[in-house]
Amino acid sequence: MEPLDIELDEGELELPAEPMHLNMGPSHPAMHGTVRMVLELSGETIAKVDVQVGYLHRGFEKMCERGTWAQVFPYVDRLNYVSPMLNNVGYALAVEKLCGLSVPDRCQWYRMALGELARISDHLTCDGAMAMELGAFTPFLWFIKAREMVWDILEEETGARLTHSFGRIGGMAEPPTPDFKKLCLAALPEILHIVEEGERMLLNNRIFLDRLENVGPISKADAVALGWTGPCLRATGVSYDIRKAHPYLKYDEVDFEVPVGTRGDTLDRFLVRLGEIRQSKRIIEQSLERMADSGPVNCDDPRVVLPPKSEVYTTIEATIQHFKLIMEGAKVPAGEVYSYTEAGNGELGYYLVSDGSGTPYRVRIRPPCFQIVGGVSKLIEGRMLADIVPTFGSLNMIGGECDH
Amino acid sequence: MATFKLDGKTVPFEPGDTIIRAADRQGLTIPHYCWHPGLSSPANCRMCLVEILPKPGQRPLSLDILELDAKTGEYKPVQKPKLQPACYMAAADGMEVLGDTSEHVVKARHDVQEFLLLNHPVDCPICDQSGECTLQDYWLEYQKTQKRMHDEPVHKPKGVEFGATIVYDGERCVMCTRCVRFMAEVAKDPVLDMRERGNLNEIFVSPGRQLDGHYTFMTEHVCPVGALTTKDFRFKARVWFLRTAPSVCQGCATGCNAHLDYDPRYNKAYRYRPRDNEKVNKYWMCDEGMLTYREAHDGRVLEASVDAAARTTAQALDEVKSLFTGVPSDSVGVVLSARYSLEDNWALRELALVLMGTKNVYWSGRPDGYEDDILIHRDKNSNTRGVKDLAPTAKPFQALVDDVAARRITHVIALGGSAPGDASTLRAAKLVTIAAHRGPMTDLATVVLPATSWAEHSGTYVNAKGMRQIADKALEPLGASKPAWKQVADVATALGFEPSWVKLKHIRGQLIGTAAADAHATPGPVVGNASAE
Amino acid sequence: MSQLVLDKLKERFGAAILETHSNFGDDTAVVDAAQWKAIAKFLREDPALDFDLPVDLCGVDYPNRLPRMEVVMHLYSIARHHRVRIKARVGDEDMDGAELDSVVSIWPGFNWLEREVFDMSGVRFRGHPDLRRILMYPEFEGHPLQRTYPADRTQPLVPYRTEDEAGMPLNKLEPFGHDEGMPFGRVGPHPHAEDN
Amino acid sequence: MGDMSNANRSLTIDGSEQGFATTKVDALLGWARKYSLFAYPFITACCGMEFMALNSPRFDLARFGAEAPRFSPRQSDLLWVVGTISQRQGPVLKRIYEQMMEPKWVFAFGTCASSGGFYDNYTTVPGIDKIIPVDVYIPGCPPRPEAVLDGLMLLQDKIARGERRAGVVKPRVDPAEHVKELVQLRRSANDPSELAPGLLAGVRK
Repeated sequence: MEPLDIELDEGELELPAEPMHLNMGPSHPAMHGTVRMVLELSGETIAKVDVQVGYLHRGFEKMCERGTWAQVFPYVDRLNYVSPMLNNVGYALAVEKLCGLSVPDRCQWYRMALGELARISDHLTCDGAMAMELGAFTPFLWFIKAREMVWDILEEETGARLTHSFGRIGGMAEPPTPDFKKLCLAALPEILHIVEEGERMLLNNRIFLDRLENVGPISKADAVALGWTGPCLRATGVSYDIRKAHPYLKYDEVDFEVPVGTRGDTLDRFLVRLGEIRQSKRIIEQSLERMADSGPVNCDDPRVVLPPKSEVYTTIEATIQHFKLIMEGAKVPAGEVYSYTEAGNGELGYYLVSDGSGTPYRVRIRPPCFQIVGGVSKLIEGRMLADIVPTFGSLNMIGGECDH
Repeated sequence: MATFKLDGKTVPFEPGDTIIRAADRQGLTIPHYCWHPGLSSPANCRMCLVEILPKPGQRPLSLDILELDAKTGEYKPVQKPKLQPACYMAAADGMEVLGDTSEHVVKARHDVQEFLLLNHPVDCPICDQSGECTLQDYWLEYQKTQKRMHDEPVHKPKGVEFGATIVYDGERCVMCTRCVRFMAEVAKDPVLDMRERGNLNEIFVSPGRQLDGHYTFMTEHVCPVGALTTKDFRFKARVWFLRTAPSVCQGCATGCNAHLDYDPRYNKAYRYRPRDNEKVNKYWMCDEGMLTYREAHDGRVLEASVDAAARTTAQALDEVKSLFTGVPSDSVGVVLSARYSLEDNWALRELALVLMGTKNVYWSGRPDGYEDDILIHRDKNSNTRGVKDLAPTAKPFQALVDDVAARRITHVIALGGSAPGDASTLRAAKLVTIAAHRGPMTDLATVVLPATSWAEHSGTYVNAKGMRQIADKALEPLGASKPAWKQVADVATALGFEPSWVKLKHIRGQLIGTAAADAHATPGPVVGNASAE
Repeated sequence: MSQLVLDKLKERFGAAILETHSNFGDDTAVVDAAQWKAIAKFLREDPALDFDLPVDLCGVDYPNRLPRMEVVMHLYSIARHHRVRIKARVGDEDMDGAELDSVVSIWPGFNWLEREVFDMSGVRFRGHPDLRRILMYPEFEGHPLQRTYPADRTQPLVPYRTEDEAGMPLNKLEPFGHDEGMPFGRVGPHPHAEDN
Repeated sequence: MGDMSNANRSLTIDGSEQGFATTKVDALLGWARKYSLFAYPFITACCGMEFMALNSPRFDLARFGAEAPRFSPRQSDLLWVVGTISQRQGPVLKRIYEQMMEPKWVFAFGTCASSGGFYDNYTTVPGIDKIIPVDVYIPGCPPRPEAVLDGLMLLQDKIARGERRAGVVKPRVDPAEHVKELVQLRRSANDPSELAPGLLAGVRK
């Protein structure tokens, strides 16, 4: 039947209304349980908004100061818990930069493949959840189904579905399993298929589009000045992707594009993520191609890499090495370093300060979505109440990361 | 002053210095097992080998060796410089010494370390030394390679009892002979020696003898590895859970500097380690002293009591009040203690002379005991000199006994549980004792107030040489105990006076300038909270 | 990557640039806290520098240094592809005088970050639009990322249930004891500083 | 109580054998309630990801009649506390729990909710049971969906039996049960007297 389309002037509908205060969250399905918005509404229009975060502040940075450098991995897992592997790799790279280590090629390809898998699951979750919050439940279920496929691979590799703690200083916990490549190559087309299905279903849906198009737009200049990075920035048309701008690992050796948007509105953010899923697929395929089937994964430096367990139990040298690394922790040379990688939400930075001991003196994380959420008020002020949900959903705010 | 160069750094030295000693004085450590600043140099661990460059125009001192060529698989003759042990080589002016910067030295250290670990058992998990073991540190610093000899290691006697205090493990031993030399050179009792040779080398006690005497713990202390362990500390704690406070031994008037190792999780002291102090105890402590850490827990007064019945501190203070109301001040005797810190004694003296205005000040302590000419002092009180400086007019304990017997003194406030002589006469007087440990004075007391031991609050002690030394706080106060100077303040308040000291720093401020306060003679940390290591 | 930034800073501000280094390729300048805003403005507006992306702002606490708190700012230029780290040291041992000029007017992105540094490290920013706590709740006292704040001192907003109410044991075994989990690689200043 | 040995039992309705009307009614109520749990997902952190997975086709919470989320506490009777609860979140959680109507049950989903996990610090509530009562603890960081389903079945069992004491999801196979075999493997010793006392203590009679 014909869609009902009545030309109405906003002015006619706008009734004079007393400003009304509305409190959204922290326990609100669209607020991811961790954000609180104190809104001042006039009618349905948002006159003023105060976004309050910190409901998931877990003292990450403080906790890092009491363990060894290696004991930080489980914590970074739980920062951006939608793509833990990217955090793992980012932190490992940061410490390695401080130690002046470089890991073997095989490990670099492995890290790329795992990282991109994590990115896929990140974007699937974000887009799926956003669709769900707009009432489209089916694509959410589909995307989660696809995510399960990714998680199956990661579980096969790391033993954990979600929080892997798989990165290590100077390598990875384990070498790739024999059929890692087979699994990925089998799963990726499936995942893409599901993504396309979901995409068709959503992007041909008038209601869905209406809720996204021209909702929560932001200009290039504003986005940059707010310190936005990642998909949200690229949706505005700024093609700043660390994988291209400052290639790390082997990203300069694979070819992939950086999908960018034009209007920087919610729809663009949605599309950029879907685009990146496709690019991640390309990257994974190339990395698998280039990754050797055998060879060392960990760099050969007894000061940071644990000895094989069998040796630990039988030879005194390995016992000593294990003891030193576990009880004292790997000694990281004194100094400070800022290392940055492209995580699911943008530039994930680690600013590490070492006093040369086995314990970090300071671990500062630069969570991409902290500043992104900082810009929310700019997006939604002056818009309708209902626009909050898609706008906020499209920012992929991750509590653990945003609130440290 | 004459100097030589070590890896390009200029090192001054005094005539007769070995390279390693001069470097050590400059804070440059050359790795070593057998060398110890307090002992002679046997140069038998070979860890401190260094390369000494020939003087200009001189032919280098070098050896012909055969080196395996990995490619051809054949040995080819090469020359390598003859390395010298830094612990034996006397420093000479203008000498050019290479340590870490010489590939030969690096290789030599690597190989020495590998040899030392050749037959070493996989003991770290059960070894008391692990965590402070030189083998572990040097492996990471100088070897870094895995085992190459996958063969049955040589087995040697384990768990040999050298005596009442020390257990020996031959497999862990690196034959540095530090223990042998310590017994011979410092303890003057050459009871240990080495037997067999090569792989079978082991330390043993002279037939018919045991490792005994007053300095057996030091053999464990000088042992760079886990070969010698004391029965006292064995399997009691893991060193990485221990924290350390700089302390002063309470065993006698020598006042040896020590590290008090304690576990903050259980608020328990585990051991003493000597704290190097050239002026007092050099690097050593005696067995009796090493064991005094136990007094932090043994025989303690942990709650207030009235007539030997437990009370809260508040009740006890009320009792004190009622005891002392209407008592003329000149029939009150105050007993300082040579076993307590200057601060505690100062507080009590203040109460006596200034607040109560009594002239009857006495001092007590433990009776004298064994002494030797190494460390052990006849006077078994840690602060006698301090108390005498603080209250020169204080009368000896016997005088108190007489005065009580003669009814000149009816009420006594005493610090410390111990008494130098028979104190039973004091039963005649009303005795209020502030003490950390049980003793005659607490048994006779009407009211006992619990005080903290030296381990639970920072205090100053003056040793026989008149040096002020601070024992830092390690443990949290046990039971209901408070620092004695606080208890004294409470007593003063209970008696209706206004004590002039509330915080430790008030008292410390007062102490400066008194005869006891020659801060410059103070070795070790002057500030209370100076952390050890 | 580019010594250029540091050179330009030095030539423009001279003595206000206290020290510089480029370890690990991170250009770093420690600047005079008084010049903080001026330098920020210069970095933003100089066409050759053009630092348009406010990356990060954080505080690093050195309790036994003076000044005590180090505020670290990371900047990036999307056009020029270069980064810089600017540091200023403020505050005495009691964090008195730990103040900086806010740079929110130059980069709105620093709005929340300055609030976070205030919240976590206790540095106050002059001229910040609204300097409130952001991660901790308003009732919270102290600044957790100062090293003198004990990691496990909680300030609950709701009173905990007692075991009698619950009728079951509630106290968990702590994952870390007082010092447990802290590797002995660093023998810290031992926990009891001289009391009173 | 509350361990899997109970949860494993086929879900008979207690009291139906004894034939007392009251027990019958209670049992009937419990039986009715346990299959129509309206959940309030109080989702804060990592565990939320697993909660999504739990609702997804593969693990399908709907099989237990517990899939319907109600984002109004007044309409829900099962509170899923999913993820770390910070001190700041505490009052919110308490308020929401108080707004729920009796009968109400609470899940502590994951280690953080159960005990604070390894966030033993200034900002984390060491276990929500410090604030509100808990019916079932589900350990895991995050717990696998299988464990959560175990917990759900445990809760259903508790509901059916009107049991309100807290239960913990334990491994289906309790390692303690296998101590004997393990030790025998290691020492080929058949009589338990040779076992170390600690191990013996672990063996359930």
